Amino acid sequence: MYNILIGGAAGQGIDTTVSILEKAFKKSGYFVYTVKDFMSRVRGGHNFMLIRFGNEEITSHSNKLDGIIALNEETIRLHQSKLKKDGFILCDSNFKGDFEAIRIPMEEKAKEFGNPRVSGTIAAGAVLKIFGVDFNHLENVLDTSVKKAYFQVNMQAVHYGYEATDNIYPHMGGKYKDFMLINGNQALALGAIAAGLKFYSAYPMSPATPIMEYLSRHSTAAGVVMEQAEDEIAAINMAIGASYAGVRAMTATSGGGFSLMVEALGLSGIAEIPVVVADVQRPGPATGLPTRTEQSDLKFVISASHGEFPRMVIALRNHEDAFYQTARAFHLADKYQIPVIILSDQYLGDTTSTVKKYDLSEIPSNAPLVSAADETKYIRYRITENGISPRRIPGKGDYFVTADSDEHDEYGFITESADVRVKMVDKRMRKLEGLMEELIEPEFLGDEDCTTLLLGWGSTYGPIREAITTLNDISGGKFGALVFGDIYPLPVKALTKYAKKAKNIINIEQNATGQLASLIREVTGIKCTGSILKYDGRQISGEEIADRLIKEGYNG
Amino acid sequence: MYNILIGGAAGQGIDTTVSILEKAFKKSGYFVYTVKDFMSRVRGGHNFMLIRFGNEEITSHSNKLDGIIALNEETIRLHQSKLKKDGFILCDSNFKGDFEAIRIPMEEKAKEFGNPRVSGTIAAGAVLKIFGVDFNHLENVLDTSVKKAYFQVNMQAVHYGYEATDNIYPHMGGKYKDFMLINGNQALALGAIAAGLKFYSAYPMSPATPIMEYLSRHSTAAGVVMEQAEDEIAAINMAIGASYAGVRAMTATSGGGFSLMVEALGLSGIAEIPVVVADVQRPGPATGLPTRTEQSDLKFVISASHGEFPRMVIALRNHEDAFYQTARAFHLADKYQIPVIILSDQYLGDTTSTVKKYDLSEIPSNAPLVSAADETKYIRYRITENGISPRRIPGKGDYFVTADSDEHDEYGFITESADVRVKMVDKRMRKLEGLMEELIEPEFLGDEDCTTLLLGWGSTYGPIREAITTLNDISGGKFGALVFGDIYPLPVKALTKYAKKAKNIINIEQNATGQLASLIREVTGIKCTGSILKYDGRQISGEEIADRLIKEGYNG
Amino acid sequence: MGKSFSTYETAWCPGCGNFSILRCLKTALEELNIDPAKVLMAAGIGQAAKTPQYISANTFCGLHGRSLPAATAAKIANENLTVIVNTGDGDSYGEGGNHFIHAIRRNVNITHFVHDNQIYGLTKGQSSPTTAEGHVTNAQADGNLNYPLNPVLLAIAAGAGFVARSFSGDTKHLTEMMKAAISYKGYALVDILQPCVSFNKINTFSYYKERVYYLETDHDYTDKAAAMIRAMEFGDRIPIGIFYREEKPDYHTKHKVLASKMPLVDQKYDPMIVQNLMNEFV
Amino acid sequence: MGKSFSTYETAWCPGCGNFSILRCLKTALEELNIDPAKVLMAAGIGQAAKTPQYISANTFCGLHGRSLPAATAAKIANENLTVIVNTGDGDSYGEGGNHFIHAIRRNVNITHFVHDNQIYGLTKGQSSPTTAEGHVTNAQADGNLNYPLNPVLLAIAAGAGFVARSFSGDTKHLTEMMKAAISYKGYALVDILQPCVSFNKINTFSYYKERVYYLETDHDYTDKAAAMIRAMEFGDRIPIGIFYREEKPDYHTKHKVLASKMPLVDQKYDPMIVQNLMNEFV
Ligand SMILES: Cc1ncc(C[n+]2csc(CCOP(=O)(O)OP(=O)(O)O)c2C)c(N)n1
Ligand SMILES: Cc1ncc(C[n+]2csc(CCOP(=O)(O)OP(=O)(O)O)c2C)c(N)n1
Ligand code: SF4
Ligand code: SF4
Ligand SMILES: [Mg+2]
Ligand SMILES: [Mg+2]
Repeated sequence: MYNILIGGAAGQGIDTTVSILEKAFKKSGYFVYTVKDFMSRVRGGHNFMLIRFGNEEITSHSNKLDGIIALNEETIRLHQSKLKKDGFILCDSNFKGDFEAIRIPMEEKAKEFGNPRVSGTIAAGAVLKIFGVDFNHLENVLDTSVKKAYFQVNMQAVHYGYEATDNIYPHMGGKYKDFMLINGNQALALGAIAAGLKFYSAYPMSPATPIMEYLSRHSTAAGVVMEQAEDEIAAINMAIGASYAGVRAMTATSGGGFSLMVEALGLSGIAEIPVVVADVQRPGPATGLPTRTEQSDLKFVISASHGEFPRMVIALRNHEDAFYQTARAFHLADKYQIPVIILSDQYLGDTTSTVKKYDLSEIPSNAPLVSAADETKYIRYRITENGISPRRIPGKGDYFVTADSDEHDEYGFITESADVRVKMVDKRMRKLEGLMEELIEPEFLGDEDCTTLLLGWGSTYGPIREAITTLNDISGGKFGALVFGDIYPLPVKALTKYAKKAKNIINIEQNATGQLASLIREVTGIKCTGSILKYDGRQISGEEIADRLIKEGYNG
Repeated sequence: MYNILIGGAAGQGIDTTVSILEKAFKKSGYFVYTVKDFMSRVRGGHNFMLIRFGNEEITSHSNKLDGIIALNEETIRLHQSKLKKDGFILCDSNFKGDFEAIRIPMEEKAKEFGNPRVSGTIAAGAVLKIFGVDFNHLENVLDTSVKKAYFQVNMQAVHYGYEATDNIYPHMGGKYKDFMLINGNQALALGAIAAGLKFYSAYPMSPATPIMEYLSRHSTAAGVVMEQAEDEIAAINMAIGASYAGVRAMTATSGGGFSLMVEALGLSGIAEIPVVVADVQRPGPATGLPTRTEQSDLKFVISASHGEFPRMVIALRNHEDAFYQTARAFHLADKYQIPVIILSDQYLGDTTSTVKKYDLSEIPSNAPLVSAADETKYIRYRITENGISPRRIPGKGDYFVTADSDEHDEYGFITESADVRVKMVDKRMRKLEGLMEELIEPEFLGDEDCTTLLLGWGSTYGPIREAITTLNDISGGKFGALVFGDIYPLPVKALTKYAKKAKNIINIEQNATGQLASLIREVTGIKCTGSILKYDGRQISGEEIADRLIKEGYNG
Repeated sequence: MGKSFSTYETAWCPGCGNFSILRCLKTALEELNIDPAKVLMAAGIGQAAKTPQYISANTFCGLHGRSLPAATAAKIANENLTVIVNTGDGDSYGEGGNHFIHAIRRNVNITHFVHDNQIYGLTKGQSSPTTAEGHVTNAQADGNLNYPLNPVLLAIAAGAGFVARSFSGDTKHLTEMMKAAISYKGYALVDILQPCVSFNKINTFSYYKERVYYLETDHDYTDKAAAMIRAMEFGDRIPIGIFYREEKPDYHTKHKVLASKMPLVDQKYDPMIVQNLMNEFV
Repeated sequence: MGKSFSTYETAWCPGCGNFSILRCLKTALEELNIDPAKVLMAAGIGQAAKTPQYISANTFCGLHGRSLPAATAAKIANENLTVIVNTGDGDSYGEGGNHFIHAIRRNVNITHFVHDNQIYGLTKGQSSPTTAEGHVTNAQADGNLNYPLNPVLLAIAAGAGFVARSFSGDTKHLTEMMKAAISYKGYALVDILQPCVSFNKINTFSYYKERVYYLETDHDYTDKAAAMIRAMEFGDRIPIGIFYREEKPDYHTKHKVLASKMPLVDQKYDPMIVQNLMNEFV
């Protein structure tokens, strides 16, 4: 497995360099995993990306570097310490400083080629050579990474970089050539399309914006209307309006925008209009750290909005979940006529991973679930045993579909009756019984006989998975982990089972207060015995988890 | 203790009848406790109020009636079953129906007096006679209950009603003549004024609107600017802006409006600007039941807003809390530079109770807490041991006050440093340590050696208190209760102590999911063994609690 | 004549202007021959916003202030629905003010009837964005300090293609305005002066009756400058009628997914879409 | 000359119009002789909204879209503060659209400088409420379908007493406009055309440069109708200058608690108030 860092200032075109590299690596057969560390600014500052690649599955970034590709001098200063003993630095010939490096006159050459912005492409060419990647797919790679008008000059640049360097690392082979290279936001958008998404409204907000941009670009192809709303309140009320009218609808945002959507969650709840809302988390509170990662909205979203109504919260663990669970979210929202909240985060959203092409036969449904016209008079909020009332689409027949944010009777008329009120609350709440039946238990990783049980949720899945492998290698099988995807209502079977056996229970979360741990205690009474909490806006890596647990003596 | 019901349609002037009666009762020495049951409409429908009065403290309404004052026939139909054996019905002579009643030609006489709307006043006169209340204070009572122009005709009406009836119940005497008669919303507004409130912004929303109306009426006298905002988002951002500029500021709303304020809570949290927000709860979700009561926003408000920051939540239990705890909320918000949320509800907000005049010497402070100018260069977010940074008012000297919703350094400049981020989160969170030290433990009611411990919070305090007395009378001291005022962070000392001894722990809440019980389990691991949950929009009474516990065999 | 829109018991005060608005609405829909099952009556929260409860049609009574986004999206989802929003001045211009401006920009083919009683009715009498300066209310004890909005002027300035004012007391005029607005292809606003007998003792039936007059028949409602100048008149005399009307493409006409094909709700999902999109990532 | 407003390192792109806006703002404040310690620079979130970070003054960088309510209330609390809001077109007219209209109605004496780059800069190039129809952006791949707002026209129609437009490329003009706006007693808007070199490749420096021209010296900015007619011109030619100016009482002048007394922040609490209020309940 190799691991390289590409760093520079915002506006220096790191994106393009990385795009060329990750695609070329993958086309050469490698599994590729790329993470982004960007500042909330358009120019200047310091940005970097890490590309990890090899011939086996990779689920976490790593901070041990085989190479640093420095588009500016600062990159070297900031990251040199992470370089492995044999690691290389690739930089421009005119960078000052006393360090060993592969120096190429990138800036000079780029100017010579007539476009100063291709110096990163020269670096890309050099890196391909260093890692022994051949040029078979280069045209295709450049085609999708740079604008048509700049194709030729980039081609020239890659070739120049390639020629200017020597091969260092052998190519290890790999079977991932025909897999996809996709980030969490794209996977989520694709999952929604696969579930028959027809209407998407959103207000731009990092790190969720790429979802709306992806859907806008593919609007016509996918038959999706993507409408940019004036604010997040409009975005979710639009989604609910469209869903009421019979199309699958969704909105996505980050925590700040979600805060503005809270009232409308309750509208979805009481009017029983399905809606899917994705919260791509970033560190809060308020504006916080706009381009960084955190998992601090869990307790917020599970109890967001005044009053009480059933809801479902699914945390996305990886690029498979991002697709399949998003699609499932639509199905569950429809089936139970409830809001379903998807929790993603900047780490998963921006991280590109190699993924097997998704299997569409796994998608539960791709159109709203509508009841057959078996009634003479349609009763929108009919009280039923499972709490689910027959749903119909307005304008499709000789009946009326009502929807009301006030408490209402079976017909959807406003009521103040104490009796009807209780019946309606109970009816809505009964839906949870069905929902509980189809919860997916957290995935268990590691050794069945573990003495230390790690608990996590969402995007720490990958890092935890890597850590478990490392830790069990060292300890001979003392570690296990449960990582939650379905998180609210909380599935408790696996948890109860493994918690009984474990001596240590440690929650690993990207937040300051241990939100999963407190949810678990609330629901099951189980108390974690230790915790690893990270809230500096940077994702924990598998190495970091393993290191900390070893340092704290859990492998003993 | 007596208990009467006055009922009629919206627009029939029940308010005036009740206002005359409760004031006259109190002036005669009685303790008075009046609750409101109103529909969300301006005319028609069915509204009623219950006045309970006597020569001892009353903390709950009761559904066992000594008398029904029916302004329309429906009132009798709906409430007759609650009448005690010896109870009376007072109604108009021309009401049809086969029931025993004191019939007075109120409508006819009112017309004769030249104002059909005074028929309720005739009824009031009759009731005063029935309960043997003399006319000593009548002028004063009418003066504050009806408009000047209608004073004479109402006087005439009262006298007519008084003469038309016979006395039934003896006057029991009482010492409450010089006490106040105040509702929860007014007490809250008064508490805010006593804490030095200078700026209040809000958007109308039942049942919180009376707070803004009270403050508007007394704006000039109290030196308070009351600004009606265009929406709840503006309301809270205004309050935060005013607070930043150095005046004590507040906003209030109900759950739906609170949902819109969620984002700004986090602004208060990260920018460390004190703000007090009151949520006068009503049944949700969404519009729900606008004029009814519920306690279903607890879990919502304790985790509302994305990200993590310290906050305090105080539930108001009665008309003393409404004043003193509101005033304390300002002090705590200022001291810790955090948002403090006050949870009230429609029951407490609209219920009028006899209360001793408040003691202003109990108010902790009435001006923003500002640091002395002991620094050469003012550092707004200085990292301190207790997490509290020195606060200053902008424009008052040669320094700058910064405020930022982005993560920032000690000076208030935007930062993306992982290190600074962690330091700032830790600094803010440290404030909780100080806060925990000054939490007020829940009030214990009943017998120290109780086997059954009731748990409640907020406005069920009064009903629980009455129930405990009844239950201990019956069982010989088997019952105790803890009723929480300070509820987040949760004070746990008393809870741990009493929960250890009790065989049964029963949470009593006005919601469907038992929110206090789950908060308790999350924080302490203590699990309630039973619960009484009511969520039909009507407040539970002391009788109801006692009846249910007896029926379920807890007195055994 | 189409099917009739039946009546339900209302919760309004006797004498309220809402009754005639409701009546005119039913007449307009019946005269336009619209099938009730193809009508979506949307609203926020308020007295005016109860209108959908009293008419036989599909209904969406959403959140206070948020009816326009929901109605807009419902129309995007199914253009075969006649989407009509009936709601209050507080709902439309206060809580919902941002959606008002942006619904205009979007120009989706929906109709917006604002029952403008210049007060918050349901919450019992606080100032609304159209309440006159100085008006004493329950929450403005010293009189309203804020300058009132002129919704007609604002809508024209924000770019609305159909902007009219009417009066609940002139049912013939109101019915005509409603028919014209519903027939307009794009976002259409009718601001309807509506007496609130319980909480607005200033802008009463006779207050309006004495002041309203018809815009002259030669008023050129295609001239935006003229429209704005006439819209500025609101005081001793209050013109009613169509102030501004402009033919311009609505949202559906311009939208690639919506323009040429069947209603969105009827467009079928094609799994090949996802296959193709996945290939882009290989 | 007053104290100077020092500079900090910025996070803007080289060539961005924000630089000259910042420079003009400092010049205006210095020329108006305002003490930096008595200035409150407020903003929402966005590139423009970073302005307060780069000027030595009191700062309040609040939530995206919510600067006006906070700034309004800060001014109510302390009228001795010169309160200036610098923020973006998305912040002011998109997320904050409702506060924009209602801040105008309130007419508190604050100044609102909108850096109008007709795009969302910080979030990397989506359409804003002022983005032209058809403009292709990252989130409007088929071109923006929504009709753009005309902020100058909208502000006048909503009742603003001071409405101007300027251009970041004309620093002399912009400084003058800023000084006039800050000096105006009431809510004042200057919509500032500002090239975003990174994300708006249409409304560039030269795009604006070629189009802007000064309103004629004989333009009567006290004539609202004339102002609105001139405001409608936005295309091949874009007038800049003061469109409308009207003297009318600001919020403080009209408010009983604020008008006659000292700033709210300096008014003392009197316990007798509460004693008296309690007596009303006895
Ligand atoms: C978020 C939210 N805020 C406030 C309210 C309370 N509320 C209900 S209706 C209303 C105002 C009604 O005024 P308007 O829209 O003019 O309608 P009217 O009753 O006058 O017809 C308000 C403030 C609410 N339901 N939701
Ligand atoms: C509630 C919320 N929604 C969205 C965002 C993301 N956001 C930050 S700035 C911005 C738009 C900036 O555009 P504009 O106001 O025009 O400022 P510019 O960057 O162009 O100067 C957005 C959408 C946010 N911070 N908060
Ligand atoms: S309160 Fe006013 S608007 Fe509401 S029904 Fe009564 S008269 Fe009509
Ligand atoms: S992105 Fe645009 S607005 Fe932002 S700093 Fe760069 S040029 Fe200026
Ligand atoms: Mg109204
Ligand atoms: Mg902008």
